[in-house]
Amino acid sequence: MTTAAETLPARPRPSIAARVWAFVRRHLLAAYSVLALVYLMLPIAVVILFSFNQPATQFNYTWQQFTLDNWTSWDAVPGIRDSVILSLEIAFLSTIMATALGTLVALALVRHRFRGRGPTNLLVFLPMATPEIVLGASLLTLFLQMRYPTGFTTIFIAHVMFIISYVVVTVKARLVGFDRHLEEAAMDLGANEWTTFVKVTLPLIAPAILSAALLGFAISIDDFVITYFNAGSETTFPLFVWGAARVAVPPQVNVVASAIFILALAAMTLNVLFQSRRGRQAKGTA
Amino acid sequence: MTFIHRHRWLAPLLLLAPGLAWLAVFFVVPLGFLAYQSLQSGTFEQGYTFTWEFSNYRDAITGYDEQLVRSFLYAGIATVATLLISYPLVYWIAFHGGRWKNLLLLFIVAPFFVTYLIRTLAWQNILADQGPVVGFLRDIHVLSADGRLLATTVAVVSGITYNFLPFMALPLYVSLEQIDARLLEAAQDLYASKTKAFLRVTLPLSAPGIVAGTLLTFIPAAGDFINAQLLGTPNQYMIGNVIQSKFLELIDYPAAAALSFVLMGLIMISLLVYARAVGTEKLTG
Amino acid sequence: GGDDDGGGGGAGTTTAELADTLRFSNWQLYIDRDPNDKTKSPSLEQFTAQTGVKVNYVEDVNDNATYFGKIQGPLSQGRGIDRDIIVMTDNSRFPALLISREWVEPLDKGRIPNIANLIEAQQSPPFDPDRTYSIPWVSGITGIATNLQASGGEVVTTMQQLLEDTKLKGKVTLLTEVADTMTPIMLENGDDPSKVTDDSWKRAYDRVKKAVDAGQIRRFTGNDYVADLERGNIAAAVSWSGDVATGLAANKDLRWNLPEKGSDIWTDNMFIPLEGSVPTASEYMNFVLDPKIAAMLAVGIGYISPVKGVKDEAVKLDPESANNPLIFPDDDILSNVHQFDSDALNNETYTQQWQTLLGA
Amino acid sequence: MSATAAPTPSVADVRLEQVTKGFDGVVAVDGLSLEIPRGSFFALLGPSGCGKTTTLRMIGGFEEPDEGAIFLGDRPVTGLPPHKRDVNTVFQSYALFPHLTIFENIAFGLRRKGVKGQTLKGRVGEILGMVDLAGMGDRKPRQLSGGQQQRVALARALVNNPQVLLLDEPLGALDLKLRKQMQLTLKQIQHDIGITFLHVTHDQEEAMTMADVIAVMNHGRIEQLGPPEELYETPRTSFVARFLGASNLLPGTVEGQSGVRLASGALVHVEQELPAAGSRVAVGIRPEKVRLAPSRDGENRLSGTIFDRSYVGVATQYTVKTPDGRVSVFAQNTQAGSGTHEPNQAVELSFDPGSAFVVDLTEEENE
Amino acid sequence: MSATAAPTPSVADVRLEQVTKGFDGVVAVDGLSLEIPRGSFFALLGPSGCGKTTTLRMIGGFEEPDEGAIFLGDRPVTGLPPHKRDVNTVFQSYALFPHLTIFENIAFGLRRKGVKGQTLKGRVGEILGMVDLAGMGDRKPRQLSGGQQQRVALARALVNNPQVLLLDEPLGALDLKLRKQMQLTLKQIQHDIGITFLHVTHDQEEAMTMADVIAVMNHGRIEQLGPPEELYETPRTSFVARFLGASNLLPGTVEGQSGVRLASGALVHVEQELPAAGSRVAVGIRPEKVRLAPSRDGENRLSGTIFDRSYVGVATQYTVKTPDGRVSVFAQNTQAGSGTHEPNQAVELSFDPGSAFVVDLTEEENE
Ligand SMILES: Nc1ncnc2c1ncn2[C@@H]1O[C@H](COP(=O)(O)OP(=O)(O)OP(=O)(O)O)[C@@H](O)[C@H]1O
Ligand SMILES: Nc1ncnc2c1ncn2[C@@H]1O[C@H](COP(=O)(O)OP(=O)(O)OP(=O)(O)O)[C@@H](O)[C@H]1O
Ligand SMILES: [Mg+2]
Ligand SMILES: [Mg+2]
Repeated sequence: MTTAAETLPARPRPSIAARVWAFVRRHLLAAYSVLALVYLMLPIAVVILFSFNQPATQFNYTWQQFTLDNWTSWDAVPGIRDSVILSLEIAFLSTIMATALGTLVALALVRHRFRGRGPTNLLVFLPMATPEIVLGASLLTLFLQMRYPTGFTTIFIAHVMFIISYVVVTVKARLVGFDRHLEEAAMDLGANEWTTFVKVTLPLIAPAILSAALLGFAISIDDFVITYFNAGSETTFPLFVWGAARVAVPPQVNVVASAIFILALAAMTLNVLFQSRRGRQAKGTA
Repeated sequence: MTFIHRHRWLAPLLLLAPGLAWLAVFFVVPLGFLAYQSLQSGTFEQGYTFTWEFSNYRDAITGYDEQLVRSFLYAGIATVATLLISYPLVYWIAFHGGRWKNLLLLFIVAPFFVTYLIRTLAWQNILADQGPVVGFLRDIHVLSADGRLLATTVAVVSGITYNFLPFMALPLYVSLEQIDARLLEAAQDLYASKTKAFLRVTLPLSAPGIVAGTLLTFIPAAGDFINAQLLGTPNQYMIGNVIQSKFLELIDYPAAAALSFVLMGLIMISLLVYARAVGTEKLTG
Repeated sequence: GGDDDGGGGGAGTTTAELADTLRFSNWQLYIDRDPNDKTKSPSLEQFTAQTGVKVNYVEDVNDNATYFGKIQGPLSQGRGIDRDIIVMTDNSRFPALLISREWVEPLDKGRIPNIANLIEAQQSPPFDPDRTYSIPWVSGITGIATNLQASGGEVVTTMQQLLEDTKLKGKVTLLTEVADTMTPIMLENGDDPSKVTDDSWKRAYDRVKKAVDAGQIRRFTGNDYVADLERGNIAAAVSWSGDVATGLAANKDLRWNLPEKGSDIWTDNMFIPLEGSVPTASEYMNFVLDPKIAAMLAVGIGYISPVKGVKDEAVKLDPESANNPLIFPDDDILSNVHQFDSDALNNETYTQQWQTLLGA
Repeated sequence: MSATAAPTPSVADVRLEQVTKGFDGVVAVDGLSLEIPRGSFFALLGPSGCGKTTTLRMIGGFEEPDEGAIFLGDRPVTGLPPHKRDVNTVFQSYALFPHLTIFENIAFGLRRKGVKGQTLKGRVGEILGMVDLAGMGDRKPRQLSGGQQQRVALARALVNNPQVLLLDEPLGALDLKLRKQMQLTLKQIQHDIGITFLHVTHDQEEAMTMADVIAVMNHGRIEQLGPPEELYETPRTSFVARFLGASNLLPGTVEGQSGVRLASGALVHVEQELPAAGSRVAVGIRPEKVRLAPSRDGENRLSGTIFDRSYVGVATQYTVKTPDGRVSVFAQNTQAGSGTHEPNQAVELSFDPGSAFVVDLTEEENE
Repeated sequence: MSATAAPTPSVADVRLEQVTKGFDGVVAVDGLSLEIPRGSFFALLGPSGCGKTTTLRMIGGFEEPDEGAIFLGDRPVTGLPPHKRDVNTVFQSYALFPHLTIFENIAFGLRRKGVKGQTLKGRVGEILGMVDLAGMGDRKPRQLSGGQQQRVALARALVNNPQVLLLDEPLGALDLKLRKQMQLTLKQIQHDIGITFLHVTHDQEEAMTMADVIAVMNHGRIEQLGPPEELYETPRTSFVARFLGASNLLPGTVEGQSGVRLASGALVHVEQELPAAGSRVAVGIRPEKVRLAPSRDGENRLSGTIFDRSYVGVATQYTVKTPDGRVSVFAQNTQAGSGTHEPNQAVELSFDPGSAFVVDLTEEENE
């Protein structure tokens, strides 16, 4: 049988065919996926591209020539600066608030068996199952009935309200895979509930919380409908765009959009790296 | 803290209280007010008074059946489209993405980070009558010489499809990513070709993702009005457009409120039907 | 209304009562801009220089209905809207509403000597016969704009072409403002737009509806028709005169015509919403009624000024636009434009029908 | 019965009194009483699902008993949270903190007690040496092999030198070779530092080689408790007889003190004293105590034919068909070659009355 | 070398020729040649990471060899996708389809082959009975215990009665008792249906009790191949000697055919023929073949003192300190009581030259 090495038969025919076919098929899928990704990226590319355009008229549709002016003087359009600042303020505050509240709810849902988990889950799920326009409208009704003036506060309230659910879902998903023994081990080693939470639970679910926060931020800064109903005389960036779209969207709008996009992407990338590192760590003891 | 330890049943309450309170006050209560308002009668000029005006609902349905049907039709088509577009892509990422997985995933969520309106405006620009896309389609005679995409149903539906694609793709990815590759090997070991293995194992196991994705896509799509507004014409207007204008322009609160509830109601009904089909636990997950 | 926003109010004569900021909501592209720095407005800066009152100028009026919808909430509760001046069009039902609801403060005429500069046509509009609550901002004429490329070289001059010429199918937009669209149609129908009857309304309405159902009409728009027209997505649009002066000037393929059978003229008016600072607002209104300033505005935004003697000032600023008939219309234009019936604007049934036509 | 069975040692380090714990319906631990002598290596042995972990978790403070009391030393600890109990646990899954280095993992408990600086370094370094992981302090858990992680878990618990160390199948996740090796290490360490070990396992061999005292659990109760030898040589129930090593159990009836009459009619003598005549019993004999040879006088004998032979290297295992059922015989391979007897060969089996034991079946059947 | 060692059977069911497989740098399988006789129970035994699973996966078609060829029967299958190969695998993780009932899990393969209706029901029911899970058909996998799931995995593979059944540590996840029991079941089933089993394990006892032929793998190569007895009694390398059961290896130098001179100077005789005089070797002797008693004539003898004694029920294990290192002795407990000798007692060890073996260290040291 040691001699078998010399008499090795040539690779049988069908296998080659099979291999080729498999190859083709795998790459068909790949090709399709690339196309799909292009489709996803196309509008974004357009937006970014035209942020460098120097339109002849007030209309930024046809490519004229490359310029950086729009970036250097991104706030050269009346109102845009305030709207961006407002959007950021709202996004930050509501994200922090919603993440805090949502994380606690998620913890309760995953960690504790208590009566009324069903209803709780439902209450968390419903806002996501309600069209934005209804959320916005009903909130507006509330504020009208309460004779509460719409403005910054009402936008904040609204955003927290619809971000919470997303936070809960995101954090919950990650918590499910969390090894309870780690916390027990901590308590076993003399840490009380609080120390355990700070030293063990928090560091381990931090990535989950972080990505939940990122998601929340994205949703908040992107929201038009609900804000449209409850903004009063305030103007967030999406509202500004809406207004601008009535006449002509200046390239500066593309600039801001591109900037938000790039920053968000950067944040996500960092988070992803962070995640995968944590992921590997978690597996270490799993 | 030892206190907590002794009264464990308290812990969940303390954790839940703030979040649920917020949802109760700013989600449930407003719906109550909306319901209240939907039963008022009167005009903007004379003001509105609560009179159990159930006819508002009848009027809402009879008066805007067109837009209602459209909303659910468009949302339905768009949902199916997102599924068809994103499934192969996500599948590829989950199973062939290797160490690029997370990066590729970023591409899928990327649209999230460009303001919804601007995304849509970008499409407005891409699909413009004088734009390259229409030009190309005219050249290959998919469109007639004076045919157009903008301000058509196609534009609106594809707008919705694009805007909600990530909502479908992400849950899909999660469920696909969790599938143990060894199950597929087992299937092939049991004489299932790659295709069969996909149909019999991968697909059923990704069902939860499909369910979640469908919900996250269909519901907001049914209530959307931006796409119809920016990419369509009055003939594409959806129920969202009506609610929006009744609320903010005509200030016809009762009608708007009634419409909102009709929309909600129809969505809930379709959810229940759907739940029947796929099992409830998958919905509230 | 209350004066409790620190803006002060009622009659007064000293600048002491002026608020330090004037909060001004206006339509987009509706103020003169420094060509070098679009964030600056010469006229506003001059106002600040003269009175020491800074101006917080917000372009958040997109169309009458939406803006009214936005502000009516607080106003209906007797609360202010953080604005001292808002601008609304007289061919909508809202100016009348604002006044009848007492949602606007009476002007401090004592601070507005320049009111004398108003042209006759503007001295007593039906909704505010003796200008107790309002001062006109500018006026505009509704016409038909054509993009020759998209229309195949044909210039559109009649509503008949617009509504029935199949060559333009799907490449036509009308304006959401009922008056702007209906006036020229009624005129073509031989009806009097200033005295709308159910029959004349029906005749006009049916024509529009027919066009809509036939897919002739692409959209009903506010200013946003400009973009579509400029890009050639649409061939012809019911259009406001000033937009030509501003947006369309650059594009050589664009033409603007007054419909052959005539069209409507409208005026945007400044109001002081509840709790607005009456003295400050009045000061500003007086300021813009000064021919010099009025000329700056007229030339800057390309609309018709309600102030006497503007043309002479305009010549000094910019001779070319001084000869622009859209900004300084000659008599045969003026004789061919009419005001839409204000009662018709408040007619519930008409409004309902119109809204359903708009698709919402 | 388990209560009375427990030996009453000088000092008890852990004491359970009539502890009962159920999970929604399922009774996990059922009126269990137990005393664990100070400094002993105590093994809790039982099949999966018998309640071992639950018992451990109650001692650790992660579960509260539904009934009964738990004492550490003389101090009742019921209701005390885990971090207030002077016991430490080595979890089956190790539960190492993935975000902390090995050093910080081990230092965790000490830091909670406020140990700092050099003292801390010293203590941790020392223990790292003991489980020979010196120099690994800076790694993260995921960078260690299973066996190493296991030793870290051990060190993390030991460094606090607790009154009692609880180990829940600490070797369960290791492969055979590593397990054997860790068994020695553990035994060694316990011997050196002399604190009480409560070791949960379902591997009887592990329990026998390591423990001073073994408690065999079944269905949340303790079936028998005692030193390994006692349990092995004289199991009191058929469960213990079967669970602790292999046993041949030959059913029969007691005939006075003379012996037990088997089903086949054969009479076997047993030195151990017998229950009342007529009561149903099983005579137990360990495979290694059965000889495949004619009986010398005084020995019991059975005859049968060899049904199966299996070679396991160290020994050859025969299964012999007899009128009283199959009897398995363990014959050490003192010579090369797979044993002396062939399948289907007729053989005589003999065993010494002294090495046989008796299990009373009556009470078991009543259960 | 493994090749020559392989018995040349009538028909080979699986044949590997010079198969090599690497994963980005790591060589998992290294020029491995192998023949698995039809109908045999073949065990692939080796430490973790030695390439067992990889070998199996190549036969199953889940990996393609970098070099070499694989034959099922006489048919080369290299490049053939798994579903075209008439082999079935029982995965270590079971890999049961969570969304399908037990019945559907088992029916999966048959349905692919187009079996339907009553035939299907019949086949599945039959196999369910065989692994006694009758009546469990409607459950979902997660509703079964580990052992039951394991049997389902087995049934799912067997029901297709493939030419060869591949088992990758099928019992790895089960606890000891269950494992022993499943070993019998497996052996029984293989005996009944008589198809070829290729069983991967790292548990040497498992391999010995179950397999007809064992191949011991190390570092992707086969160290030795043969029937259990041959491997156990005459291991050719110290790795095999150690991995397959316990061994005492006493280093020394060959002195002609007369015997081996140990480090201590003692001369031991070995029946097995020796390598050239002067070559470094180790004399191997299994613990159970060492007697704690003065040597009879012709026997080798060593003397030392008892260092440790450990009672494991079936036997007592002694560790004896000798000039040539520690020697462990396995003494069956033929009587009640934990053996005869006390720690620190001076003893004489003796063993028969026939039961000793020799491992040539020179070539190993060259590696
Ligand atoms: N948290 C729990 N909820 C419900 N039932 C539980 C819980 N923990 C344990 N049980 C049940 O209690 C019984 C005893 O469980 P326990 O874990 O103590 O057994 P064990 O002896 O540790 O088993 P193993 O050897 O498999 O670890 C089992 O029937 C188990 O199903
Ligand atoms: N997919 C893979 N990618 C990279 N390396 C691999 C892969 N599969 C196996 N290896 C490497 O190949 C070697 C053999 O792996 P294999 O799984 O065959 O060992 P094994 O004998 O099955 O071990 P175990 O008994 O632990 O299952 C190991 O070093 C392993 O790290
Ligand atoms: Mg346990
Ligand atoms: Mg393996």
